[in-house]
Amino acid sequence: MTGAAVLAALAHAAGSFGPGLLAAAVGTPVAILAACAISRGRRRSPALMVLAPLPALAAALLAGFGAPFSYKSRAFDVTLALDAPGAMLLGAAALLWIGAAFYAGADGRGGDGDGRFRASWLLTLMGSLGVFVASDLLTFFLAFALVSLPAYGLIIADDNASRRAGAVYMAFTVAGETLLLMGFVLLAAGEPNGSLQIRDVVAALPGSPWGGAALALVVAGFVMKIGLAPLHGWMPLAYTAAPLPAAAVLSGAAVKAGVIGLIRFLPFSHALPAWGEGLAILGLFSAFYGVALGITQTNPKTILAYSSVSQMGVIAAVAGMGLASGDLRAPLDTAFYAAHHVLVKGALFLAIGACAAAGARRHWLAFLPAAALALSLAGLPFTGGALAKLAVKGTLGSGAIGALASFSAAGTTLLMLHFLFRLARNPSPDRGARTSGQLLSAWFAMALASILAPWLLFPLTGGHLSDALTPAALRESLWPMLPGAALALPLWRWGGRLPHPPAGDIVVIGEKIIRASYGAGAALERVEAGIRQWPAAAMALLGIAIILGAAMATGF
Amino acid sequence: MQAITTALTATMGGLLLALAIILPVAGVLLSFVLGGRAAERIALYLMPAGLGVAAMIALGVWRSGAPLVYLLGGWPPPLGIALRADGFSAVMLLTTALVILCAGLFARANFPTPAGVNEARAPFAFWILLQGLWAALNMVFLGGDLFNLYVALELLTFAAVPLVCLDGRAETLLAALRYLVFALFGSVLYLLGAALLYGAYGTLDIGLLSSRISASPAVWAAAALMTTGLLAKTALFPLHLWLPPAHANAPAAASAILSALVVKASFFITVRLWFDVLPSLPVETPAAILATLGSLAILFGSVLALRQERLKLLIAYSTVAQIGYLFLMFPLAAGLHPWTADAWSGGVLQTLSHAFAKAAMFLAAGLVAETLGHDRISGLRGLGKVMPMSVFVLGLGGLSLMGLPPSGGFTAKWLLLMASVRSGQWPWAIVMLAGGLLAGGYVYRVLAPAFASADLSLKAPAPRNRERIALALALCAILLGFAPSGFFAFLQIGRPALTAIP
Amino acid sequence: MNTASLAGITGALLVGLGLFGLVTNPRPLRKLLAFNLLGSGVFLLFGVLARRGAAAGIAADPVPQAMVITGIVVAFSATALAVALLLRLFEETGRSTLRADPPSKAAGDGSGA
Amino acid sequence: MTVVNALDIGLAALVLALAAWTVAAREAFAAAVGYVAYGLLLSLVWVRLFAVDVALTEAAIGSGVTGVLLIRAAARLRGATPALDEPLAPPLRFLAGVLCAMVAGALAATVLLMPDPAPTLAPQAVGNLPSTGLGNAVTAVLISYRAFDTMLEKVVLVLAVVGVWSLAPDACWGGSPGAPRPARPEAALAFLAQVLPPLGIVVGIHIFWVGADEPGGAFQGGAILAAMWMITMMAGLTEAPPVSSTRLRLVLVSGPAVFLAIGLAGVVIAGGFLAYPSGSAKPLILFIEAFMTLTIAATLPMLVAGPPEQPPQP
Amino acid sequence: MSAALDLLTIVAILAGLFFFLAGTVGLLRFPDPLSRLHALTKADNLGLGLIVVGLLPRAGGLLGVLKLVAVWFLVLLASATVAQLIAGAIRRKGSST
Repeated sequence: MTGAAVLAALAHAAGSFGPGLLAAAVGTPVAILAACAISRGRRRSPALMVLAPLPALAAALLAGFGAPFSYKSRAFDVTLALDAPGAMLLGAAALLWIGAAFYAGADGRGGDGDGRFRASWLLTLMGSLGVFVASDLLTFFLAFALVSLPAYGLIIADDNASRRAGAVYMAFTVAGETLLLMGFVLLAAGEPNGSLQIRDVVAALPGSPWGGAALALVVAGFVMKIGLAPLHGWMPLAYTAAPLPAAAVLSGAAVKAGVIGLIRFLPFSHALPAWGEGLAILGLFSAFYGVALGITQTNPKTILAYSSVSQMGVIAAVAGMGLASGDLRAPLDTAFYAAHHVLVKGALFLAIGACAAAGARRHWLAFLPAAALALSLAGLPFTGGALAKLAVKGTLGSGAIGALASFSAAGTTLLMLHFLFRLARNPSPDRGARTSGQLLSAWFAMALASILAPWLLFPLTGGHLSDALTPAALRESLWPMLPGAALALPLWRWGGRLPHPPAGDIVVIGEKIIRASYGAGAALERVEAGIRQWPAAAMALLGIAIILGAAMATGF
Repeated sequence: MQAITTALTATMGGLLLALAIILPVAGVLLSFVLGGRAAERIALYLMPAGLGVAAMIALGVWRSGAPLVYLLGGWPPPLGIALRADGFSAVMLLTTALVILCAGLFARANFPTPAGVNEARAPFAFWILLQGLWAALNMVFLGGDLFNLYVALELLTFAAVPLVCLDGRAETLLAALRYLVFALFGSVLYLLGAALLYGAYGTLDIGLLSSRISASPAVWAAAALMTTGLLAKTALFPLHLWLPPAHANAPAAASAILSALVVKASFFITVRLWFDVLPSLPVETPAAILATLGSLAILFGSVLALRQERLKLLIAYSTVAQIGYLFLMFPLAAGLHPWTADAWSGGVLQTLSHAFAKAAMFLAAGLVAETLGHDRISGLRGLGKVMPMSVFVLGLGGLSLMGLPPSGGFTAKWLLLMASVRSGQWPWAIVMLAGGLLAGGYVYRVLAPAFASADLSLKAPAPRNRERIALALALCAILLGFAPSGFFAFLQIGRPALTAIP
Repeated sequence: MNTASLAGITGALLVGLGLFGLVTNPRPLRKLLAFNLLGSGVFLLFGVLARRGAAAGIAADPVPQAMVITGIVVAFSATALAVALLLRLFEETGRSTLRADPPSKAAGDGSGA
Repeated sequence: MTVVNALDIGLAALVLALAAWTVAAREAFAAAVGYVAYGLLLSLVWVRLFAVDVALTEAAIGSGVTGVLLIRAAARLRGATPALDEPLAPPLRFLAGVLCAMVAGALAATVLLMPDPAPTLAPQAVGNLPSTGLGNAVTAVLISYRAFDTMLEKVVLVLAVVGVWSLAPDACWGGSPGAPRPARPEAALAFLAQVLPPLGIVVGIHIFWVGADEPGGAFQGGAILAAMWMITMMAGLTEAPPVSSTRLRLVLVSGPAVFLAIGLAGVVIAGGFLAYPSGSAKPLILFIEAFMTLTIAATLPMLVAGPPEQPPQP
Repeated sequence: MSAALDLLTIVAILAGLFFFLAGTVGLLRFPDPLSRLHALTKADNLGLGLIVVGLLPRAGGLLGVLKLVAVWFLVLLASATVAQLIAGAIRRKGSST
């Protein structure tokens, strides 16, 4: 009874405060950025960066546990709305941003003298929160650009590796934006009434003359964002290069822009088996590919990056299977799985710093929660990961794809054990990591949140917590882990003999192609130099006049 | 005939149109006589006044919902000359006034009359030419008579060319000479076309011509010649030989105006020609030819921008590319279809946002060159630390050039892409997208080293106040991305309306 | 063939000759001469059209005549500006050419302001 | 009739031959001289087209003053190194020829195919003459119907002067342009420069004055006055004034300035910019033309003289 | 009377044309610049004078006559000056080589 009363009160609060909170959620980061233009604001910036996601967290709680609400700006054509999947991801992302900002402050970043990091952080944050609440095409695209482009400033530092990572990241990002732009244009053009609401354009998608092209472009754009193999090349490079708090928010929160994109733009109300299964197969390929490449790496950050490639594959498979069967529950399930990944992956990146910072004697204090979280990703019973696997089980179905998806947990287990092994052995490569209470407490807080939050959120997906605790469920989540654990031993022993492809693997090929295209550029330059000679240009002038005249006279 | 003559009567507030031209002309004459410091003061006093006049014209157009018309000397066309301001004219006037004002404020530091002399060469010439340029631009945007537009174009050329070579270096003199001769080539072709139109129809008034025009050899030849002449002045590929050296070597304030406004003037007349004089003819093929040239411009301009080693040359080649986008509007906005209003708005918005973005970028690049003593891109490492605001301006401008939100460039691209999809003209969409990618490349080339943290030696302290001027222009380009729907309705004023949009 | 048609053909040929000179002659001064030739051809065509418009007791339409007068003055000013530029360029470099040097890549210094 | 026709054809052939010579001549100097002869013949063509106003302008400005400008430039450029200017390769020349021929052919065809009867504004221009008080329709177009064009074209002249002056070396600012004269003044030229100007000034003013009703006007009269000034400068009898001279600048802008002022006054007294009150139109127009004549007479020589070349005299 | 005047016109103009022709032939055929100049100025001035004389009866009034004479006078003045200048230039050039 009291639960119902609380819910009613929350729904009421959502109706009255929600819209304002949405605007505040998106506006706060930019307001803080403006405040940092003056020196007093700059001095407080680490604290302000921690506070920036709070309105978003509040909005997420209201919408998640209350009722959906929306906000429409009168001055600009901006509409924001928050529903359950959005709220789930928004809340998780906001939590991670808070924790990571706390960590970054402990790490001495984003302070008075670090304007680049601060501005990039706040803009990325704004986009990262914005994608979950944007409800029209243009706002979504704006938020998507914000979560993607300024992140460049979080990745780069002063070494060649990070510059390369930044360049590759930008290339992928701009290409993805381009695909997405064209996809959105097709979506908008296919909507007969001129509405730009995502809901309307997606509803019109199946009947649109450009539906297929639109879907393909949009999916391609989001797939680039979530880094599915073979479009994953930027991910290992960027996460390896970025400082830990940045890598945490990029891998945890920013990438989910692609996930929310899939959730929002796939027309789940229409079963599209070919599209859905295609996406699912791509996802599963990525799930195993990420593991295969991840176990060859030694840098914990790189391993986590490949784990993201793998995990995003599972998410894509879930979304794809949902689309294949026209499953309207798929968005929420996908969101839940993704929300779990937000917290865990973010926390694991922080763990790298925390372990390095903790002295050898108290190493276990930092390491044990990390181990729990890592195995949670593989679906260890009693962890949030198990809940996540449970949530998406129905959507994945029991066919070949479902089986393969379950089996991917074996790969995840192997990869995570490999990660823990390197984490235990390797001192952090992150120079900035220092012993500090604030740093450790940031890590503990994040770890705690990652473990607890899924249990709070799971009921929202319509599942019962007790379902996760039945022996059958426990067994089902445990068995795929066993082969993974079994494989970990030989990997431990003989892993050194594996080939060591460079981080980002096939991106090397892409870079070669780009370098080869410089030749084409030089050729164009020579042609242009010829055209710029007077006689050529003057004759071109006459030629254009003649062609234009002839075209008009013959009336083609 | 009778009906048309009555339609061409002056409207209320029409005198403002004349005033928009009279102000800078009077400024030129006064400055010429008083010279020296007075020229600067006159220019800087007139610019806000001119901005006010432009704003009042825009308000007038907005209030009446129809073009403003003024008959000079009270003589109605065809015998007399009419000035006319529609939505497009009004926004161009406003943009011109804003950019010129900013460029003027910016240039105060570059062109002061030194203490101790009555007058110095460069400031004297600069402030007079600046006002001449302004007068010519206003004439172009208001002119309703093709011969009057010819005079305006010549005035524009005469004001623009000496600005390029104010510093008197051989390099700039050569650039100016090439610019002048090619522009003259263009204007003589334009004049030839105008002569043919007069011979065939006995008038050069745009409004009268549009109702009289029919398919005839004279019209074909005239359209071809006038368009080509205007393309030469717009520097549409492959007629851009004069642009990169001229725009890259002029003083920063002049570069800003040349790239932002001067090339738009001849483009504006091209638009007038095809959308106001010739729309009753079948124009698909010529429009496709123009757009093809535009596509080539995007390709070549962007790739060449990618390969430049100097910042100002990179920005100048980016202008070559961005001019290409403008011409994609022709096949998309031709005729009366459900998508033409979008395409028109997109084309106009592209014109405006490029004007602001490019002016801002040239000003910022000028400051960088002044502060560092050079503008080699390879020497920009660490710029973000010493001149964060300039880098920010370059970034905002780049955002608009790439067509990323939030910016006028994005909205323009969105509208043009929508139009190309809905009209089934796919190639232009692909060109626009590819152009955006390439633009991303050359913007990255500038910004990436700027973000690096290296120590730069400065020749002069970074001038914050002047950086703010550039920032204001860049913010205008961004703000255009938030243009409300009423703004697009405003752009349609004076355009034939599609009554029933299916 | 009447005078107007003859003058029309003459004007068209003058335009052709002027264009040819403008396109092919490498010397800037010769380009200017060709430009003036081209211009006078255009003006002549204007005059032909004026002559064809003889009416109301006058032998040629006055409006194009006025335009030509304006045009001649403008063309003269253009020539004067171009000649001044050319002479200054000659003083600076000792050569008179319009050849497109590649937009100097090395000369990055002092390009500001 | 056939004799006249034959003469026309001969004239056209001569004009074209001179034009071809101008394009083809090897020496720039010779080409410039050819251009002057060409311009004079062309003004005969204009007479044949019954456009005497244009013929006068073409002879005075198109051929005369432009000719002086070009010949002077050619003389100065004689020392230019021709090494870099290799002529166009023959195939390209041929291509250019074909393109130019296509344009010329299309133009000729277009002009010959123009509609008959030709549209004309002559009746309107003549019909409105009484309200301007003028007799010469061309002057009426220039100063009344299309006054705006004419005023702005004067501004073009001012800008051209600014442009030319802006090419001065900094040290010479405020000084005088190099006078367009040869190194050694010639006695014969000095004699001409003493005899001719009194006559020329009378003729120039006459042409300006009759321009209201007969062929002539500010452009043509001003050009003749300009020629007189140029001759005296060439002969070394007068110096070009320094560019800092306020009097010179006042003269240079007086035409457009008076035009603009009277145009603005028209807003109050005649209900529109550049409108003249009926009744007093003719005196106002003559007033404007007088200043325009003065401006042209000063502007053309200053444009020919080029930028200041001597440092200002203390 | 009028027939006589017409005859005078025809004869004078024809004679004038002859001198022009002679001058032109001289310009084209004479070997050196000075003699070319000589042929041109002498013959052309005389030719123009004859043409002016031929046109006098048709001038239609004293003002017309005066204008024609003024034209001849101006041309004489100009060609005399120009011939001087050219000859001077030729001499300087000749002496310098």
